[in-house]
Amino acid sequence: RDALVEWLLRTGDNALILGQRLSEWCGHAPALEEDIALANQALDLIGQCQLWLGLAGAVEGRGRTADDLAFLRDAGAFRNLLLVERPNRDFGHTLMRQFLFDAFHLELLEAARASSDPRIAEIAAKAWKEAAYHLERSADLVVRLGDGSAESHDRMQAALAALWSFTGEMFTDDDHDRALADAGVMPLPSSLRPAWDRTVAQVLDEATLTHPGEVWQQGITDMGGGKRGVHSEHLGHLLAQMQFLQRAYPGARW
Amino acid sequence: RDALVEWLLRTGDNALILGQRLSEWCGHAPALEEDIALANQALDLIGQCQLWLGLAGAVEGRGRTADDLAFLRDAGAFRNLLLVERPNRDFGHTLMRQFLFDAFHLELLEAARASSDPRIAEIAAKAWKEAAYHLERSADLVVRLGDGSAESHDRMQAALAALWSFTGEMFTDDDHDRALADAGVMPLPSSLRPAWDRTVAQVLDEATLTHPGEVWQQGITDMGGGKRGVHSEHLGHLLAQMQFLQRAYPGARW
Amino acid sequence: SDQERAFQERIDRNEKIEPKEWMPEGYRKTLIRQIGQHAHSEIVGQLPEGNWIGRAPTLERKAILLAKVQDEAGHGLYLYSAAETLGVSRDELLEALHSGKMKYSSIFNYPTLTWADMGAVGWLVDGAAIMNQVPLQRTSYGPYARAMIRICKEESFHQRQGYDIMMKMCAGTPEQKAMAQDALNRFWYPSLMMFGPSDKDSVHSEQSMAWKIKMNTNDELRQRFVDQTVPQAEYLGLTVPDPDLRWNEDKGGYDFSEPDWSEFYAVIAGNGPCNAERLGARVKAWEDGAWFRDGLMAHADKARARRVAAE
Amino acid sequence: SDQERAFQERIDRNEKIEPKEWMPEGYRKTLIRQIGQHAHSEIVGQLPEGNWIGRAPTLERKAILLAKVQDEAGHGLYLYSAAETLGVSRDELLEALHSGKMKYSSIFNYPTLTWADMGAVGWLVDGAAIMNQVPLQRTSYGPYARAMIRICKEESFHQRQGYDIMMKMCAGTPEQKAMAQDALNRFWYPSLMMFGPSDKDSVHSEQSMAWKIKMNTNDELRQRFVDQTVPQAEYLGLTVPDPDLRWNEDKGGYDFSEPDWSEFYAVIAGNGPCNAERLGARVKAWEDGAWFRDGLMAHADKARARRVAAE
Repeated sequence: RDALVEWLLRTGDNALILGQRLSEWCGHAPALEEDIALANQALDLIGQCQLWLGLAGAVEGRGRTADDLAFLRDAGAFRNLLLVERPNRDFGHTLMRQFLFDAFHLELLEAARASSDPRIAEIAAKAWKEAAYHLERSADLVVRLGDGSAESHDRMQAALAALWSFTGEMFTDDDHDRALADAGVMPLPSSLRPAWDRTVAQVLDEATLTHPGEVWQQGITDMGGGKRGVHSEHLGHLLAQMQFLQRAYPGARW
Repeated sequence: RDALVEWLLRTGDNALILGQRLSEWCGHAPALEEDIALANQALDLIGQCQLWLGLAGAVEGRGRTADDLAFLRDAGAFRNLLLVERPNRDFGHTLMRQFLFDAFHLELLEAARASSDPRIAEIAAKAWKEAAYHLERSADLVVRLGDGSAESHDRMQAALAALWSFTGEMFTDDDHDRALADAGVMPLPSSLRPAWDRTVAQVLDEATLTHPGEVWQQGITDMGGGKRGVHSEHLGHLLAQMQFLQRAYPGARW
Repeated sequence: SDQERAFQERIDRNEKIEPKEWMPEGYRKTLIRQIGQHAHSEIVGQLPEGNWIGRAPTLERKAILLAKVQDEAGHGLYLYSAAETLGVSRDELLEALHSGKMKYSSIFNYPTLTWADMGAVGWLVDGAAIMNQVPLQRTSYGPYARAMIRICKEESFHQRQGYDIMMKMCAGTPEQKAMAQDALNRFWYPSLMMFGPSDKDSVHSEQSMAWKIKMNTNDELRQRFVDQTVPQAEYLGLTVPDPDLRWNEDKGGYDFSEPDWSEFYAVIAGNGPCNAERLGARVKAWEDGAWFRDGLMAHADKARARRVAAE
Repeated sequence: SDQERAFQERIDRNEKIEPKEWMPEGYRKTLIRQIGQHAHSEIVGQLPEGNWIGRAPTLERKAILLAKVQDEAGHGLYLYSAAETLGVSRDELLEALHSGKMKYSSIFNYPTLTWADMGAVGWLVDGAAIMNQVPLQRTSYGPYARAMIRICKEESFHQRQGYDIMMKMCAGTPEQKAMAQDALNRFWYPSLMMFGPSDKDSVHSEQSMAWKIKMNTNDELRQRFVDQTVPQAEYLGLTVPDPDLRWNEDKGGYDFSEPDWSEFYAVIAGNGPCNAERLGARVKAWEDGAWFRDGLMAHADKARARRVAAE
C-alpha cells in the first residue's frame, strides 16, 4: 500500500505542479491561441491531479482529501519530478518542458491503462486521451519552432540543453517502483524509456534540433530527486503562493 | 489609542515591507558594495520594524507581538505605503524608491523625535540616525547615476516617472492623523511635504533629472491607499512568501 | 444618400447586416471600435483573475477559474474574428491597444486583492457585462450578434460561479465574510461605471442606437443592474456601500448614488491603480512572444516552399 | 635559486611575506587561486542563504540572517582586497568566476530546502570553513593571514548562530525536528567534501604546505571536523547519516565513511543540483549591473573633468 500511495502521489503531484506552472502564463502567452491552449492543459492536469490525489488519500486511509494533500503538505512531502517544477522562463522553455514531460506522461498513462488495479486503469484511461492531445500539440510546436527561424531554433536548442539533465529522473526505479512491478500494478519506470527515447529522437530530428546525448542527470542519486522529496529551491516558493489561503485560513471552506 | 496604533502600524509596516523588498537583492546587486549596503539598510529597517510593531502590539493591548503582527496579518491589515511595496525592477528603480522614501522617512522621524509620546521619541531617535545615513547614500547615488552616463540617466528618469505617482500618499492626512496632531503626538503628514519637496527638488536638480511636476497620485482617494489597507496586487504575493513558515507551522518556535 | 436610407431601413426592419454588404463608413468604424474594445477587455480581463489562479484555495476553485479565464481568451478570439469581418486584422487591433489608441474596459484597472474579488468580479463585473451584452444579441451586425449569443451563454455561467464564491464566503468565517464585504465595497462603484457616463454626457449614443449597435442607454442599463444586484447583495447579507440607496416605489426601481465620475475619467486617462501594470503586461507578452510568432511564420514559409518544390 | 631558498627560509622562520616583497611566481599564483576561490565562495555563498531571508520565520531570525549575509559580502570584499595586493584586480577575478575558469566552494551548489538548512549551513558549512580557516590565520602571506583573523572571528559567531537554529528546531515540534534531521542528512557528506579529496589524491598539497599556504592536510582537517561535530549532533539528538561511524579508542577519533567522491567530482565539473543557477545568478547580477557601474564611472569622469576645469 505504501508503494501504491507513493505512486499516486508522484503521478498526482506531477500533474499539480506542472498545472500550476502552466497557469502562471495566464494572460502572458505570446498569442491568444497559446493562452487558451495553456489554460486548457493546466485545466486537464488539475483535473487529473484531483483524481490521483483523491485516490491517494483514499488508499492511504488517513482521511486526507485531494485538497489536503495539495495544500497542506510542505515541499519535502511532494513527490513530483524536478522537471515539472522548473521555472517557466521563456515560452520555448515552457514548451520544451511540456514536450519532454508529455512524451513520458503518455507512456506512463498507456501503461497505467493496463494496470491490474482498476482504479488506476480508470483514471488513466481518461487522462491518456488528454495527454495524447497534449503531446500532439507540444511535439508539433517543438518541430515548428525548432525548424523555424534562426532565433526560434536557438531558443529551442537552449531550452533542450537546460532541461535535458532533468529527464533521467523519470526513468529511475526504486523500491516502491519494484514493489508495484512485482505486484503487476505498474511496469518499472525504466521500461518506459525506450519508447520515450524513440519519440524524443524522432521529434528532435524533425525539429532539426541536436540531441543532447549522454549528459549528467539530476536527481538520480540515492540522496536526491523529486520522487524522493528532495526538490529544487523553486518548489518552496511555488508552494508558498499556491498554499497561501489554506495556510492563512485553516479550516475555512471556499 | 486607535490612532496611535494605526500610526505605529503604518510606520512599522513601511519599514518591514521595504526591508523585505531590499533583502530580495541579496546576492544579486550590481556591485559587492551594494550588496553590503542593501543588506545593511534592510537590517536597519527590520530592526526599526521590530520596535514599532512591538510598541503597536503593546499599545493595542491584545497580546500581539511584533512577530504576530508581521507574520499573521493578511494584506488588508497592512498599513504600509504603496510606494514601499513596489517591485524592485532594475537597480535604478530600487534606488529611486529608496531615495523618495528616505527623504520622507527622515522628515517623519525628525518630527517623531520631538513627539510628546516618549516611547515614540525614543525609537525615532535611534531610527533617525539610520535614516539620515540611508538618505545620504541614496541621494548620493541618485545624483551620480542621474548625472552619469546617458543610460544611467535615462534609467533614473524612467524610475522617477514610474514611482512619482506613489509619493502623494505619504502626505495625505486622515482622521487618525488629525487625532494624533490634535493630541500633539505627531504633526500632520501634509506638514512634512515642504521639506520633502525641497530635498527632492534639490537632489533631482543636481542629478540633472527632470522633476515630474504635477501628476495624478495613487492611493489618495477615500477608497484607496496603503495607509488604509487598500494595496496593490504585489503585497499579497510578497506576504505569501514572507509569512509561509509561520502560516504552515502555527505555534512553532524558531 | 439613397444607399444610406436603404441601409437604415434594413436596420429598422431588424435585418442583419452581413460582412460583404454595403455599410456606411461610420457604422463600420463605430463597430470596429466597439468590438475591438470588447475583445481587448476580454484579454486584459484575464490578468486580474490570473492573479489568483495560482492561489485558488481549492483544486476545484482553481479548475473553475482556469476554465473561466480560458473562456475569456476564447471570447477574445471570437470578437477579433468578428472585427476582422469588418476589414481590420487582429494584429492591427492589438497594435492599437498596445499604443494606447484603443481602450479596454476600465474595470480591469482595479486590483484583485483577495479571493473574494474572484467572487465580486464574477458577480458584479460579469453581471454588468451581461447586462450590456444581452441586448447586443439583437444588434444589427450579424457576426457581432452571433458572437454575443455565444458569449452571453458562457458569461451567465461565470456570473453564477462568481455569486457562488460570494455565497461560500458569506457563509464562511467572519474573516471570509469581511473579505466579501470589502470586495463589494471596492467593486460596487467601478461596476456602475462600466455602463459609461450618464446619458446626458454620453457621446455618439444617438447614432449608435439608430444603427442598433447600442440597444439601450447607459442609464437604463445601470438602473437595471442596480435593481438586479441589490436584492442579491441582501440575500448574501452584504451592505451595498451607498448610504443613499433606497427603493423608489414610484419608478419601481432603486434610487442610488452616482459613481465619482472624476475617478472614471482619471482611470480612462490611464491613472487607475493598475493601468500601467495591465497594459505593460500585455505589451511585454507581445514583445516577448515576437520570436515565437516569427518562428511559426518562418516554419510555415519553409513548409510552403517545400510543398512547392515537391510539386 | 638563492632567492627561492632565502624566501623559503623566511617562511620556515614564520616571517610574514608582504605585498611588495619578492615571491616565487608559483607562490603568487597559488595564493591568487586560493584567495580568489575563497572570495568567490563568500559571494556565491550569499545565494543559498539569501533564498531564505524572505521567508525567515521571525523578525529576529530575519535580522540575524541578513547580518550574516552582509558579513559574507564583507568577507568577499576583504579577500578580493587581499588578492589585489598580489596584482590581480577584483574585476579580473570576477571575470574568471563568470567564465567558469575559477571555482567557488562546491557546497554552495546544493540547495537550501527548509529553514533547518539555515541551521545546518551555519553549523556544518561554516563549521567546516572555520576548521579550514583557523590555521590559515598563521599562513605565510601577511594580508591573507590578517584577513583570516578578521573573518574567523565572524565565522565562529555565524557557526554559533547556526547551531542555535538547530537547537531550536530540535527542541521544537516533531516536524521541526524532522527538518533538522533531514538537513543534517543532506549536508553531512557535502560538508565532509569541503576539505577536498583525500591526501593521497590531492594535488599541489605538498608545495602549498611548504609555503605555509596550506597548514594541514585535507584528511587531518576532516578528521578534526568529524571529531568536533559528532558530539554536537548527539547533543542535538540527531543521527549522523553514517552507519559506520564509531569511536576509535586507539586513534582517539571517529572512524567514518568517506563521502562519495564521484559526486564531488561531478559537482566540481558543473553538475551539482544548483551549479547552473548559482553561477547564472551571479552572471546575471553582473550583466544587469553593467549600466550601474558604467554610470558611476561616467559620473566620476565628469566630476574629475569639472575639477580640472575649475583649477
